[in-house]
Amino acid sequence: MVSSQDFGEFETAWCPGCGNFAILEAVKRALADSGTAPHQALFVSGIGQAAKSPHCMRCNLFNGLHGRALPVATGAKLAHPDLRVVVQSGDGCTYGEGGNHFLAALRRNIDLTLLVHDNQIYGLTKGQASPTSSAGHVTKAQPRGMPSDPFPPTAVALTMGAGFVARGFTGMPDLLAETIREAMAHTGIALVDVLQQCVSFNRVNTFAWYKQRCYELEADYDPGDWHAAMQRCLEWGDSIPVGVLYKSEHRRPLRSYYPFLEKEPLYAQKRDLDSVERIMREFE
Amino acid sequence: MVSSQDFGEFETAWCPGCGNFAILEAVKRALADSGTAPHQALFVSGIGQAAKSPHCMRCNLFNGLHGRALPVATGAKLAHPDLRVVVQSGDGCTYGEGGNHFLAALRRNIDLTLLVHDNQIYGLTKGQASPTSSAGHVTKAQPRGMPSDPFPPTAVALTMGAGFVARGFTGMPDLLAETIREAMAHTGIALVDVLQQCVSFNRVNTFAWYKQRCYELEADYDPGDWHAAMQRCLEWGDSIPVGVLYKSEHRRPLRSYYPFLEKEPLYAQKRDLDSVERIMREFE
Amino acid sequence: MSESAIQIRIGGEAGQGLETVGQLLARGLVRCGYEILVSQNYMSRIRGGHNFFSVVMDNEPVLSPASGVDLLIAMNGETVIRHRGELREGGHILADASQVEEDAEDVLAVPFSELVPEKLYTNTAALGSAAALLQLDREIFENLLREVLGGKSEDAAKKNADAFAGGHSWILDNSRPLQGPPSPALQQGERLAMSGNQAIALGAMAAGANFCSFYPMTPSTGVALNLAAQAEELGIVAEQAEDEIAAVNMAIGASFAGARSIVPTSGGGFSLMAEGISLAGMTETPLVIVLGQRPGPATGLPTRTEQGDLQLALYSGHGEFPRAVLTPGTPEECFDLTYRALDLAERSQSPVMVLTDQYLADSIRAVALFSLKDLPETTKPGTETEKPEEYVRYAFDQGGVSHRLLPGTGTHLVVADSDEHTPDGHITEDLSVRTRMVDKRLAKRRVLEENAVPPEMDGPEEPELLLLTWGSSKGAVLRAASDLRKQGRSVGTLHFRQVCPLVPEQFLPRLRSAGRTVCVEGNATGQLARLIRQETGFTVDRLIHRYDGLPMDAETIHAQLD
Amino acid sequence: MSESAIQIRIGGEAGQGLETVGQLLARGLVRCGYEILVSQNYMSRIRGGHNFFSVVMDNEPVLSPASGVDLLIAMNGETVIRHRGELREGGHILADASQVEEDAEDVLAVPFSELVPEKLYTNTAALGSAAALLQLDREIFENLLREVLGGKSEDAAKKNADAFAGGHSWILDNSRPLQGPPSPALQQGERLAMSGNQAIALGAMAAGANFCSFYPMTPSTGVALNLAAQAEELGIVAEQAEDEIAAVNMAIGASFAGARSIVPTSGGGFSLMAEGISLAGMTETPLVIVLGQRPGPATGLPTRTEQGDLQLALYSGHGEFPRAVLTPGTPEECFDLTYRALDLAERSQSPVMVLTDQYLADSIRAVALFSLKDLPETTKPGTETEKPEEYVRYAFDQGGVSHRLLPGTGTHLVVADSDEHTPDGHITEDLSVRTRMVDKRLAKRRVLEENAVPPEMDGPEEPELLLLTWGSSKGAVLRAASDLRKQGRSVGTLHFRQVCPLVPEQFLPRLRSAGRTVCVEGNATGQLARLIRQETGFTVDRLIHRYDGLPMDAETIHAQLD
Ligand SMILES: Cc1ncc(C[n+]2csc(CCOP(=O)(O)OP(=O)(O)O)c2C)c(N)n1
Ligand SMILES: Cc1ncc(C[n+]2csc(CCOP(=O)(O)OP(=O)(O)O)c2C)c(N)n1
Ligand code: SF4
Ligand code: SF4
Ligand SMILES: [Mg+2]
Ligand SMILES: [Mg+2]
Repeated sequence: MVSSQDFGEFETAWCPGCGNFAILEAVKRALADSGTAPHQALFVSGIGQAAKSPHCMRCNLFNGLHGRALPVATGAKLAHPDLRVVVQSGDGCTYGEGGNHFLAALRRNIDLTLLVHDNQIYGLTKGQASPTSSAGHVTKAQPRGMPSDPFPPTAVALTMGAGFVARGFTGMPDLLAETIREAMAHTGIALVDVLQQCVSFNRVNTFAWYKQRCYELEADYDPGDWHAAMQRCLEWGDSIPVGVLYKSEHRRPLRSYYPFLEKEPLYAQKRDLDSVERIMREFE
Repeated sequence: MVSSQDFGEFETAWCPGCGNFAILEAVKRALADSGTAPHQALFVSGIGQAAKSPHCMRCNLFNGLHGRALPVATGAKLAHPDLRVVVQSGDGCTYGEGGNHFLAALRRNIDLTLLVHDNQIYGLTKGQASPTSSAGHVTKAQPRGMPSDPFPPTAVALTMGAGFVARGFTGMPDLLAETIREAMAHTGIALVDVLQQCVSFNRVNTFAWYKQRCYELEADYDPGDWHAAMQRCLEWGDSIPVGVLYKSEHRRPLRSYYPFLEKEPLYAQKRDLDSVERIMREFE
Repeated sequence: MSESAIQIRIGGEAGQGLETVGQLLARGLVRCGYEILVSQNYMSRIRGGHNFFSVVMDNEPVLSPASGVDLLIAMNGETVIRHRGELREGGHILADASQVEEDAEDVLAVPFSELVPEKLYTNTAALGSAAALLQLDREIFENLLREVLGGKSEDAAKKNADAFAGGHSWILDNSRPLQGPPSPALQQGERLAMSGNQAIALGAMAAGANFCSFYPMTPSTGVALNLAAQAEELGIVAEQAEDEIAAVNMAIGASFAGARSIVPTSGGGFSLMAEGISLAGMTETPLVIVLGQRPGPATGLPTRTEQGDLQLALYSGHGEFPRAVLTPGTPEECFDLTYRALDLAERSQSPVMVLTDQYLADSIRAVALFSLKDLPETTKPGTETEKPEEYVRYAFDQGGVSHRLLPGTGTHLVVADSDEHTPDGHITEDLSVRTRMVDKRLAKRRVLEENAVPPEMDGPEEPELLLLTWGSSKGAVLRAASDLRKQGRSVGTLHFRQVCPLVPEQFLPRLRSAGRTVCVEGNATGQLARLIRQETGFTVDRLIHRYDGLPMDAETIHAQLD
Repeated sequence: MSESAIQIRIGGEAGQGLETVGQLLARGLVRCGYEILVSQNYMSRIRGGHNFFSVVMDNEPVLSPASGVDLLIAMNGETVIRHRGELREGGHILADASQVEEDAEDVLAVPFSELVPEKLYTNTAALGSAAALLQLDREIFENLLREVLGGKSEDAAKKNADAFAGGHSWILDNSRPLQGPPSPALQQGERLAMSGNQAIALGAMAAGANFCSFYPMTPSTGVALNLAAQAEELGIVAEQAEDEIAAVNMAIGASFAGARSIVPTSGGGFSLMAEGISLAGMTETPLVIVLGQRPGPATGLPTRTEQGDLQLALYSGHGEFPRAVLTPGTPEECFDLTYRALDLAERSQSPVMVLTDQYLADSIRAVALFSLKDLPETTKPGTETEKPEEYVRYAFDQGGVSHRLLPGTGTHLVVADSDEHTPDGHITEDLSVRTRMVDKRLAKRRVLEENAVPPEMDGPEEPELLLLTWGSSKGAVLRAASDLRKQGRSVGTLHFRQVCPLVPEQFLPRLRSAGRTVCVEGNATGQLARLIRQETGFTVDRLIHRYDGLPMDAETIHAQLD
């Protein structure tokens, strides 16, 4: 039995009151609930406040570049499919710098959990707009207010054919832990976009702002209905649905394209010089 | 009066029978029909067969890097808003290497026409799968068939809030010219994804394959209905709707964030040393 | 730095308003007539941790960061613990009584909580106490407070004034002023308190930069924010890009269409711009990139300093094309060289890099007002031609730099291409054209050489010891040289404000005339020293370096020289 | 190249199956016992344009491309027009009668349309004619045709055989064989006809590479396609990435998790990988990148050749960290050095670059069968440790190269970080740890130096003239040196197979002992010459270079030497 404590307690570098604390706890619980021991998990993160999360727990970790967590995770998962791979990073990292990898990972349907700490702001660099910042949001970098509409992560994931699309909120910690657990159990890519307060730089989308608007999806909500899911993904403003918005296992994960991966991970496969010899002789 | 001939006739480097020829003609007609003279248009392209198009007509041209046409065009349009800016490149260039810029340009709602020659393949590099290649498509780079579902450009554009989303087909040249003309007339970003045969490398989605499936949107189709548009964007397989799928001018184009651009383009604005002096003295 | 110079250190957690105190103290000191060097030392976090400002005040220019603290302003207990050891003989600790327990003779435990209307104003009260201890002109600070913090609301202005007064009075009532702070320097005309980043932004504005595309990255974000703040007044498009690749390509597009572009970034972002730099080289589009260095590789130490990206700036981007790399060492040089970079990029139709680093970008010094009226005119692209039909963008017959017209400003057509191209800009595979185009592009190196800023020399003609350096290590070198001269040694200095292209005649005689040459750099591998050998064959005798994330200082030079 | 060597040129449009003829001719010649050099010259287009293959056949190794044509196989009229001028005394033109009008004495106008069952088979018929003209063993070609083109269908096999026979007989009936083709070389055991790209892929397979992430880019796509073709049999993940940034980061992730990764690209893609290279440096993750150079900057000339990215490979990526850059000059070296690169990357836990160029990547030569059994074992990461709780990824006490364990292979935890980190891999801002970590990473340079491949020397000990070079210019240099020696001159050569790290003891004495040194490079600025001066202070006397998109050849060297 794995317990939440197995993942340890560490000092963090976050502001008191930051939403990252709640997400960190939820992740540990989800790991424990799914029976994943620290050494069985590989976390891959980018750069930002969110991306520091896995440093605050016991796990295998590759903390890479800003925006580039997904390709690193893709490589690692293909090399070693037994690892439970979780990508954890911020909204700026994932949807901004990393936007192209977000699209590609969804298409690839690589088998991993993508956890986005969505505080609708660039936290670590002190408060510029992120792709999910609301239109009109004023920052030092956008002194006349953000001119564009926000990037809609769940709707785009759905449009791209993702098989698991969910939204979390740090103010609903039990639901969050359960959603993450479910995401980990999904085969293929699973997106959990977590609404998270940034107490230092996002004075628009505060904890209270989210609290007022977030509601849990009804018990009879059917996450298998794509069109209903699209409706909920686009629902934003006065009310924001939270939970598993869409779920389906109709798509093959990328791994099935490489049948030999079913046998053993790449590091364990023996170099086959006889085959190389045969291939070489094709050039005779 | 501008006529199609004003844009000249040039030698091309394309294979006989390539769909690029039809697109080139349609573009010239659309320019002429919209009264745009060669020196009033700026074409920005990336790298690929499609990206060579503007070399084959008289216009201002910045032929940039693979995948990076949109940011170049964004900079140019902001600097010189009077230019009619058209971005022309391939599916690989725009949705593959350039995926992040595609998302960002849609969000920015920069005022330009985005013309994608979508042959569902990497032509210039000899036939690897592109993001829009169908699942199962066998190439030398994907010898066991493309493992992912294709990228759905029009559906993603719609999800991202684009105000003009259209599909064209080289086998419907009049409709194509008219669609491009309409796209140019739109304020904000306008996507025209043009289905185009690649006679050398795409043996799956041939001209006949498209011809069999493409149909023109009904005369009474309402391009103002987002949900209906989504339905049509996702319609793919036995029948493929062609024409303006969605149209709405509800979003402000980016330019409105920079009110001084309404006065004059950047090159014409005078350096204001009095203001600089005042700003300097803020540091006293 | 004179004997009477004083170092003040203000420490506390991120989020305690240290930056405000630091900036106000800096500006106040400058207004009082002092020379200053204010350097920031912060962790990569928003709250908590341990950050500090170091403020050296003196009556002569402060060249190098220095060790030793005379007045430690501790906003929390940790500051006392961490910095007590650095306190010099006769130094004082000014601490918040509610935060520190210590009760030593040198500790002034000020009951800030009793002196301020709200906790938020503790930093202003600390400023008041410091001003009193240092015997600074009270009125100057009161005015400054009003100007800077008064804008928000009447209420805030009043509370700040009260807090300042509270802190000030408490010192007057309970302590004696600090022994021997330097007396203000003689009046030297109007001055500014300015950091490297601010000076870069100002230099860009003065040169008419009107397009700044950027992706936030420490330590360069400030350049973009300074420009964004003035966007409306000056007509500057300051656009946050989706990534650095977009930032550089946007700037190229804008430049092509007539904007004057500048792109601030740091090492990681600069790495991503490599292909774009090559594009600017091939299309001959003016491009200025400000590379604010920080310790690498990869994410490294995001909020610290290093001079580790010189070679990156010299060679990034594939293929061969000319470029310039400017390396300012002070805020004044940041202003001048940024101004120059924007002109040079247009003049040579090439990419130009301005290299700073976190230390230079963030540290504030007193600088004389820039004389904007006396700035030379800058080069401009053309908008018209007599024979528009005959215009070709990359004409061969103009000595490398072809006439650059903007698109859409007449009936001429402008065609630029990232492929190898004919003079009219169209893609070609004619291999004889290829050779001529390569030669044409490389010929622009002459323009760059003619405009090269020579290294700055100081000291005797034929020094026994020559210290050479580049960029932000300048001050430390000047200081170390001056120290050594006081000891009677014959020491010269050579500061490279531009490292590419290098023009050997500008410095090789000096290198050769020196008894011993020592290169001082803030990196591990000695990148300037290698470059000099590559370009001239001259081997520098020794390397003095530092790569722990802190700026080069005179003490490090002395320690490694021995 | 001997006196009797013959140059065959096959020209036509893209899309006419030139590549097939070229490849078959190459393999057939090798099977017949000849030495060959087959180089490709193609435009950046799929149909039309003008492409050609040059095939030198000889009875001794063919080192350099050469001018002059003995047999021109013209698949279209343009080929005759373009290449007629290169025809040597006694040369012949073999042309498709339906495509050429010319009726000169030296033109053999073969009525291919009458000889082939379908137009598609014209290229096979041309091959038949060529084989007859060159008096090549017919059976060898018939077998080859069956092996290569027979797989598709019975029908196709038959039609190819018929076309070959048609072309062959026509020559026997209507012409005499060519004057003096070289006789086959003495048997040297089994041999392969192999290009640089193929040799790289084979070397990678032999070294157990099992992860190749790539984004297509000429001239390196072939490396990935060769690996993808064997993916199932060898268990290789060959994943086409969304862009080059993804490609390099995927490879790093895969490597971290235990794969052996290789990433092929060209200059533009390599530029985009700069930040990833820095990440490999910081996280100490093995990474091999194959950089197939083509003329830049930017898109440049996509299908031509150049050696212009040496400095890019040396310095790309921000911050300071060790790396190796290998520069093979022949297919054999491509195989050996790729094998070595994959081992070295793991052994040094660093990025290793293999530089080729379009010429080397695409040109086919006869090489002896590689003895796979004799290859040295390669270094492997660990999977287990006795005390999993105590494992730290970046331990200081192991001389730079810390023990690398894979994640998920035991209960130990592996933490890798792009920020500066403590030995256990966690982010730190402790500046004394910083210094130690920089030292630890840079200490790996020793491992790289110990494993450095020395430059290959040839010729007298103290030559009057020393030609030095790197990468694909090797053959041209060897050939030029041999020509000069025949003229009685004392000429030595020095070929750098590795340019980073350079170990001066390996070559400086030779440079110093030469009368005159000339560096031969396929670029405009002399990048190796500059590097040598940077690393040793030694100034090369002269530069011979070429940057028109074509490979270096002996004739260019002779012309520039005079
Ligand atoms: C290539 C690159 N560009 C920029 C940065 C600077 N940077 C670090 S974190 C960050 C934004 C973080 O925002 P987000 O991903 O939303 O994370 P948060 O801090 O809000 O959790 C940026 C721009 C970087 N480290 N690397
Ligand atoms: C950075 C970079 N990566 C890769 C390439 C090679 N490349 C040139 S065109 C192309 C694909 C073109 O496909 P697409 O955009 O669909 O255009 P098409 O040729 O099909 O019209 C690629 C991968 C490049 N030029 N630059
Ligand atoms: S800045 Fe915002 S996101 Fe970062 S730690 Fe503080 S509250 Fe959290
Ligand atoms: S390869 Fe395909 S896309 Fe390219 S020119 Fe030929 S048909 Fe057109
Ligand atoms: Mg964020
Ligand atoms: Mg395409």
